[in-house]
Amino acid sequence: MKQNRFMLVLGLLVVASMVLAACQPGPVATPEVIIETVEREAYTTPHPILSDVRVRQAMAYCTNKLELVQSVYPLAPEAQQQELVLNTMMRGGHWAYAGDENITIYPFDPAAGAALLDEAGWTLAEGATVRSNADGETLNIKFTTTTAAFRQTWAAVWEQQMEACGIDILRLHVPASWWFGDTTGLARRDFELGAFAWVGQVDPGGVTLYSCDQIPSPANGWEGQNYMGWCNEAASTAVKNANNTLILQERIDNYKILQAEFTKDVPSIPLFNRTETFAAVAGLTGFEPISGQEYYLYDVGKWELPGQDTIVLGFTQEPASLFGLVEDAFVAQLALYMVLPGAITTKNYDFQAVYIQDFATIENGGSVLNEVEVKAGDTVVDANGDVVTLEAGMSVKNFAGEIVEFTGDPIKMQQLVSTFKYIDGITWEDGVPLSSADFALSQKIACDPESGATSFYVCDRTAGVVFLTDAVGYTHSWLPGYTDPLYFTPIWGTYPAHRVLADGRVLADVPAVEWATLPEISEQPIGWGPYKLVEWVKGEKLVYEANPYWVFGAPKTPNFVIQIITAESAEALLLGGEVDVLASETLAGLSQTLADAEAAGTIKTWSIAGGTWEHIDISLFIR
Amino acid sequence: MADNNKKPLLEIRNLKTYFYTEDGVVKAVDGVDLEVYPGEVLGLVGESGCGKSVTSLAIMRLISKPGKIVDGEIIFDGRDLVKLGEPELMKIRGNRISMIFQQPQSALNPVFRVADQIGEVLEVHQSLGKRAGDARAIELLKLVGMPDAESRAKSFPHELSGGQAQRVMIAMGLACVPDMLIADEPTTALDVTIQAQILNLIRDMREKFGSSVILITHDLGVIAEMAERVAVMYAGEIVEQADVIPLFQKPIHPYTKGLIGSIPVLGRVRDQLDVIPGSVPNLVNLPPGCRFAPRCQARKEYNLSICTEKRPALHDFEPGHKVRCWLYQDDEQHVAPLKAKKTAKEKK
Amino acid sequence: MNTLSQKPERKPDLLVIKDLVKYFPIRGGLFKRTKAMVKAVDEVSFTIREGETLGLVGESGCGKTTLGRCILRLVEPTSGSINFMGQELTELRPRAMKELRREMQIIFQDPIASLDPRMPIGNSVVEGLAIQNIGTSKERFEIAINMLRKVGLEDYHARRYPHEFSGGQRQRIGIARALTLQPKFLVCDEPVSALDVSIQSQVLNILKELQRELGLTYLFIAHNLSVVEHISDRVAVMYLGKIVEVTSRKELYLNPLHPYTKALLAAIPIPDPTIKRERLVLKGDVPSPVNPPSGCRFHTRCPFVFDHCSQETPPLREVHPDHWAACWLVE
Amino acid sequence: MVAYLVRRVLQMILVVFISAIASFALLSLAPGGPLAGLRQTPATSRFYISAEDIARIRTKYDLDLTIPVRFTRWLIGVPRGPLVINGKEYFGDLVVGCRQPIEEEFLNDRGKYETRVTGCSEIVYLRDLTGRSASRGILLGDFGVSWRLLRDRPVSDLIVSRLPKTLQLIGLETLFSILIGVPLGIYSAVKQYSKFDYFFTSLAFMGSAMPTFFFGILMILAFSILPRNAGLPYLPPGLSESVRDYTIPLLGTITAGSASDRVLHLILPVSVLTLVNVAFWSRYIRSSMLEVLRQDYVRTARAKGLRENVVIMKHALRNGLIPFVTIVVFTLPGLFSGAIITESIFSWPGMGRLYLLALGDSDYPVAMAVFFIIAVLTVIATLLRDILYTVVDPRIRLK
Amino acid sequence: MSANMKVAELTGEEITIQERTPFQIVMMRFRKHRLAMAALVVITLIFMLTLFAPYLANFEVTEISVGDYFLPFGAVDEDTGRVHYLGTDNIGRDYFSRLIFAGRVSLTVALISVLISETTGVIIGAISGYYGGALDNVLMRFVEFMLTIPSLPLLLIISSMLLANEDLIPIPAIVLNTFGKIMLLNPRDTRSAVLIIMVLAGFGWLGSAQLMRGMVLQIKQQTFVEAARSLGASNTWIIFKHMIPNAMAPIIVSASLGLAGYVVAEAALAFLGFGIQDPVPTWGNMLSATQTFMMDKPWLPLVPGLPIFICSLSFNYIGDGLRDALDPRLKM
Repeated sequence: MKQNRFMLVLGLLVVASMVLAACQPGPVATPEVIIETVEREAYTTPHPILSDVRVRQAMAYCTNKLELVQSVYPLAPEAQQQELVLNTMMRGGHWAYAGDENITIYPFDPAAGAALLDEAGWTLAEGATVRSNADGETLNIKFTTTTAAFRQTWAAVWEQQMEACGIDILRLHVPASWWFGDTTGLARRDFELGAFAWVGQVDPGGVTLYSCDQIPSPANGWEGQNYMGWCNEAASTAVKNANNTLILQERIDNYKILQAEFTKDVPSIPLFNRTETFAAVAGLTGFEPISGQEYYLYDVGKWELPGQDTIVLGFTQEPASLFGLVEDAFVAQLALYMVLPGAITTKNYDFQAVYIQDFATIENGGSVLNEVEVKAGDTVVDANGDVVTLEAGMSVKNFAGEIVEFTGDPIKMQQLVSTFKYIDGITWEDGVPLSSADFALSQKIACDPESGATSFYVCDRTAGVVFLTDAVGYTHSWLPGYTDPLYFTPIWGTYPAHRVLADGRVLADVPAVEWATLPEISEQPIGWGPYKLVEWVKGEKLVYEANPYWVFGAPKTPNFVIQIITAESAEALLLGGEVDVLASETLAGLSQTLADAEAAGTIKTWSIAGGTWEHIDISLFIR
Repeated sequence: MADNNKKPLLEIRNLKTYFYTEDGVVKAVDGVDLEVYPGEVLGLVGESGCGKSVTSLAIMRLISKPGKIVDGEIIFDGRDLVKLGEPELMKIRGNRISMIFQQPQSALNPVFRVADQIGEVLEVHQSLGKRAGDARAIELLKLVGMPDAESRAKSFPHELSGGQAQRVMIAMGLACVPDMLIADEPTTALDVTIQAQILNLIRDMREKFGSSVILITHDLGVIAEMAERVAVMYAGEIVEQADVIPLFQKPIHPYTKGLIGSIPVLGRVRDQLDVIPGSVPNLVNLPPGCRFAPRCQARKEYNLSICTEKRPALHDFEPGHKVRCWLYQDDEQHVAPLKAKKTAKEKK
Repeated sequence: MNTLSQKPERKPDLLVIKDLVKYFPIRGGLFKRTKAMVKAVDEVSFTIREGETLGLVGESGCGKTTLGRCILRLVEPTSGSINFMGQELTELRPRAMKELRREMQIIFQDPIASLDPRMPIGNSVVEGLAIQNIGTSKERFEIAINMLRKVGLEDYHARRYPHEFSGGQRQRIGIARALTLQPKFLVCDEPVSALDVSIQSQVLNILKELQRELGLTYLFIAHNLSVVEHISDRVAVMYLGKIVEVTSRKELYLNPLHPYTKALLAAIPIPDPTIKRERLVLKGDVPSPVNPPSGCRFHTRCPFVFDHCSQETPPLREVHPDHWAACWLVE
Repeated sequence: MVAYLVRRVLQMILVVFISAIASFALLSLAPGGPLAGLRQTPATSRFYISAEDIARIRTKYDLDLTIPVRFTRWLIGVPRGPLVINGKEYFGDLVVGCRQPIEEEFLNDRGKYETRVTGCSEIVYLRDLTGRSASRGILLGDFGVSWRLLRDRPVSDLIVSRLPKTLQLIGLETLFSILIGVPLGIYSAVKQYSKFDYFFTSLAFMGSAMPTFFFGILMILAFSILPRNAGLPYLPPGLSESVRDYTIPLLGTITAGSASDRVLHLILPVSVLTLVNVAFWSRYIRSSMLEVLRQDYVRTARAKGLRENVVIMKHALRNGLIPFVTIVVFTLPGLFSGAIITESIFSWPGMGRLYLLALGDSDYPVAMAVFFIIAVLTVIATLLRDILYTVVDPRIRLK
Repeated sequence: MSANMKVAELTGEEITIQERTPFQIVMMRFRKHRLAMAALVVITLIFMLTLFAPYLANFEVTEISVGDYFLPFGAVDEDTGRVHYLGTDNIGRDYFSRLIFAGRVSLTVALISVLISETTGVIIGAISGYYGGALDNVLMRFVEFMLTIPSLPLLLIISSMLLANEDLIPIPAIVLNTFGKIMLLNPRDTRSAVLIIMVLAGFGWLGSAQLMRGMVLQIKQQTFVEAARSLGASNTWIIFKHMIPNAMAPIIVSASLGLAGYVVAEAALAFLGFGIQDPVPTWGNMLSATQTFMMDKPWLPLVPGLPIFICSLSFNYIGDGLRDALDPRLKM
């Protein structure tokens, strides 16, 4: 009896508290006990240790990057190890690399580091292993990174390198879900030293990483990726300019300024490029991973394995959806690439047209910079790169390329217009030829706020799109004042506008809000690439078959399977013959097992320098 | 009462059953000689740990690890049970010798119905089918005075009272009309009024079936009422054996005397009870000589040293009255103080 | 031989029990409501006089143990009054009860279970003193040693653990423990029924001797009528939660009034093969105390039952001086 | 009995409810979610995540609502909008969340700066929920949509895709470990302290002491990679079936997806799990049999003249299995939850891996669904156990 | 007969059972369990190794010999002449030194977790079982509820939460310092170990609480408890003087089995990436860090795997031996 009454009361209490809580306007609730309100702005108070550039430079000197590379890629040839080391945010051979003479290079030089630390007041007392300053504070700094084995490895080595210089590193390995969380870790700048990797892009970009207005803070709603809090006016301007012009030399010059400032200030220590390791069974031909080309499937139509009519590619992560607008995970892009390949490739960091007739460059006339007159109330992109409704007092870039203040009088601005024409003969896997309507549908969905798309950056900067009737393609007009460094590459994808769904509707008529959950989009997309997706057994595999209508003829291997595996079993499955190809998203690096197997002739491996680069960000302000 | 000319049904000679424990060898039964004649009730009396239950289990050959029959023979109906193999034993157990235990409720398997458990015996020994077994089980239950036998046959042991469960055990024991029934403390766990019922039942059944009964108990009252012949056990051996009336009227072993003197008897109020000082010896480290010697008052009285040196043998004090005591037995250097008296008396 | 029970003057009452009731609820149903009651002790009244031994006899499940526990408030009685030395026990607060516990103690049936196996027996014996905060630890230990000697154990035994003792010795330790607090009144709950016959007499003798020496009062609970007869001055017979007869032991043996008492007396095997008695063997089992029979609770097994028995409960009446019985047959 | 069952079911509902609260609260506190990592994609000229984008995603996944509101929407699918009675709206302006919180900095008592939400620039009112998609509630079997693993599509799809494989693996493992463990347990109980007993007790201990992950990898090496390299018959190192035909020496060509293919793939993971769990079952049966063999009724059975194996297999085993039967039902939640580590090692597409992925990827609707179902199954198993007790043990009646 | 027998005369020869304290008996029985004795010897050895780690290790835990990756057993450091008894790991750290220091952490984690969880379990179980009623109901329903939750997934969630957010549970510096001293770690590095202890113990106490409650319910039936009450003992007195000492036997057994469980649990958490993180070496994270080398350098995962296995096995054997030695059914 007692027990039941108690249980009843307990239950009622729980319900009551939930009802009460539900009625409470949660987020508006007053904060809890506050000892002291802010007297100095957080994020603007310099870090007592790290705001001193000498300390940062010393750390750079004390870092033996080659050793770090060796610790994680012990099997790579020395030349490649050397090549992986980064001095700035760009690898040596990049077109935007400023050149050794234009940046400050910090070779491994503990003596130089020690000298700088001494100078900064951090001296090594007799017999001590950790430096301290005049106030008796010791030089210990928190270093945060993920729990990934890869980072645990080099972090351990780096910790020891710092120790040798008398810097005490408190290493914290935290779960990625926290470190990369939306309101935790990096996003809230909750670190002193923090390591992670930026995924390299074909274009250096960098505005959100290095400009002053991209420092996340409560004030700006945590926008931006400048987690260091690095604000160097010259660098900030340079990186914006570099991304606001189509003239290559101008870009190179601006990036030079950025890199010079970056290496001088050391807000972040670039360490090394990651390698991308691929392994495949020995007999596989046509598979040729190349630097710069993210999509190693670019030539999948040419892959061939003697004696087998199926090629199996192992993925450790399963695509979450094949609807590219909501899912941007690399595996999903790869799985989709099989049926809807990119129009271009970027082998060796260069652009090659595949499914388009030509790049829409200004030089070949594919793109033009039109002169347009804008007036107050027009939507343009201002000098900062933001979409604005023009009002007096705003600064914009005029047609001549000068930044001027808009006075209210109409002004002439540049408008970029590009035309993309696809090659003839592209046919959907059901035999219907690709048409401009397919691009129109793609553009419509991508810009529909209901579609679930993550970013509307392009849509917001689009003035208008005209779909061609004489050819398959479209003409895209950007907002006045907007320049896209990659303007010459296609913008919109394709969706089979003609496709009839299981419920009898035509795809073009389906409202955008339904797309994310539409099986014909998220799970069974049709395409015009080398393969068509036949079946997706969830949790196990994606089964592809050769697309007979592929514009380049039939692919060499009739069947293709993407097998979902676990990282723990990946190598065993390759050696056990269950999968044929493992790619960089699965292999952290070349292992002895793989090297041995390669020596034994059963498999073949590739290790190429990837675009993803490891670095240590230094928080310049205390939190 | 025992007719010595009759051939005994069961004859135990020098039975030794030891338990090999981590504390040492427990000599639970150490040289027991006993015979049971057809149709008689033999009472086996003694305090806990004296080896009476082990003796009964040894007869059934149910001594399990770490116990072992190390010596002696148990001749039942001309065959030595100690030497028999398991298949032959199985034909004897439950069929020719059956046993009932002290805790009737825990001796019945809790998950089988009463009738099935009785029927099982018949199934094994008389190849009775399930239905015939059930019918016979009900019959047997009626025979042992189980109220409402038909429905009780279908119940589970936990649904029975202690007395009813013991009736079931008896029915099970008698199912194959055994030559011998061993009742190991059959009433100890029961209330007095129920005990009276069960004792009556055993007596009735013995008359009906003519089986011999070995009644094991520590209660001298039960022995006096039930047994025809009595064997008194102490520390693994039999110290005195006689017909029931001589044993109670004229006990001769100091232990038996003490035992009888120490129990309060209804209607005979005494201010103090007799006491046997000390307690039962540890069966691992038995005293040399007579096992009762350390507690024996008579030993002190007569100042006998042999008692602590040499083990006395079980010998006839009178025909049919055996005792194991130096008071009544001579040895080369020792003259039994009481034996002389007796013979002297007799001569008169 | 017996001098105690024949003293003419009636001693003052030490313990007066009136209408003592103890029901144990049985819960069941959706809300675990009390569905039935186990009527373990049902309106029991009796008195124990100073220095005497009252024997309480009955079969298992008749409530005699519960009654003993109720008196010590080891079990909270449901209702009724327990008057001990003029104090109403049922109304005492815990602190006062703790004080009073020095005056009344209990000896248990199972000597093994009643001693903490992880405690040297010396500690077990002084535990009462320690709990009651009497004396220094040294004094306590001395008292304990004295007690152990009194029950026939040696000083050095105090360091040993219960498993090193035989059953009789353990029971003596139990007695020593109960006596360290120097109580006036002792509930002996079947103190000898778990013991071997030869040991039983040792313990019974000790109990008697201690009573004589310390002037103790006993409530001696047992199922063995001969033991009860031996030790008691007066005997109460219990059946299914009710007392059916109370009288002096002599009277009880010579002139039992209640049919149940008669049956009990008859059922006891006499260790004398020459005596052949007329047996009064009761039929059937003791009914369940959950739903005791109506009227006289014994009527289901009574050989002399008549209609009235099942209709009305016979009261416990003083049939002869100092001889109480609850039966419709005795008028 | 009926009253008992009703009471138990009421208790179960309460337990399930509390466990729902617990799992929801726990996972709401856990870091990560659909937004995690978004800011880790470096902004490019064509892809940029703005605060507005974040807010939109928060709205899409109900993250802008207060936790109690999210909880009730997850549990029973309400509130879906203001209360409408006779066409009139009630509680329309009840605050249920915040789309754009205002954050401020405070110095806390540990001398650290802390960001706290101090206000809201865009409050979500109850009426704003109208038209927003919501699940029917987990209590009605709608587990909502996945955040990451199967973005925007039903969690139930994911579970349905993994469940059969886990049932296969765990079902077989349970079956085998019981089939092997029980006789072993009986035998070692009967032959207590024999060489056999020592041997199997040791083996059982080793089985339970061996970490699965370690054991699994050893097995792959020993039965798959090494024999395959040596040209001997081998077992597939992982996956639940091959995608194409393969040849194993002596066995010949195995057709992908055929029954023999599936069986071959099952052998290694099932063996690993079986070896570990045989230990558990045999130990369990051994101790329960030892307990039973001590009982008086076993002696009675022997005294009846029954053959020793009848005594063991009928009288002892029937009682020895009572605790066993009741613990067997607790494999029920296991059938659903799978084996996290073994599934990882053998690339087995089962529930355990799904759960691990869901946690690793912060796909909390999936994690919560799995968690919730396991809790419900455990509660059901508890009830089943109690009912089974009455079936196998006549002494027990439910009250 | 001699009715005036004096009770005091009855003594002398009476103590026939050998004088042994319960502890001696347990030890005597335990010694008979040969495997348990062997396990005890092995465990003692391992404990000694870890206890004297600072003297035995010829390298520091974090000391990296650059380039000396995957050195074989017994390799000699060229510069200093020190021997890598078990070679080096993938970044050139001495494997033997790491192993024994890791053992120190792993065993401390297991021991402390057991200590905390058993103490909590004993107290809660004793209170619950002794007082019964509504309190018991609430506590046991809670325990049962917690046990319905699959523990590994929950461990994963909680450890991921705790490891990430330092402020979620602030740990007093004194705790960190003490544990740091035990494990020979920098106090601040100790945090992850302390958190894992909390997580493990947070779930571990449930079983021992149930066990303890069962024991208490059983002991409550024993008359010596009633005897104590009749002497006027308070509840606290009874719980601490009678209940807990008498219930210790199975608790000790469960603790030793628990040790085995915690050693493996710590490793499993590490394997799944939610355990104690790298600057702190544990067998679990050494194993998880090197399990990728299983195929080509099997000794790397084997070396930390083996002590996990051996410890788990030994604790199991010791538990088994203790169970036999403490079995109340065997006569005391």
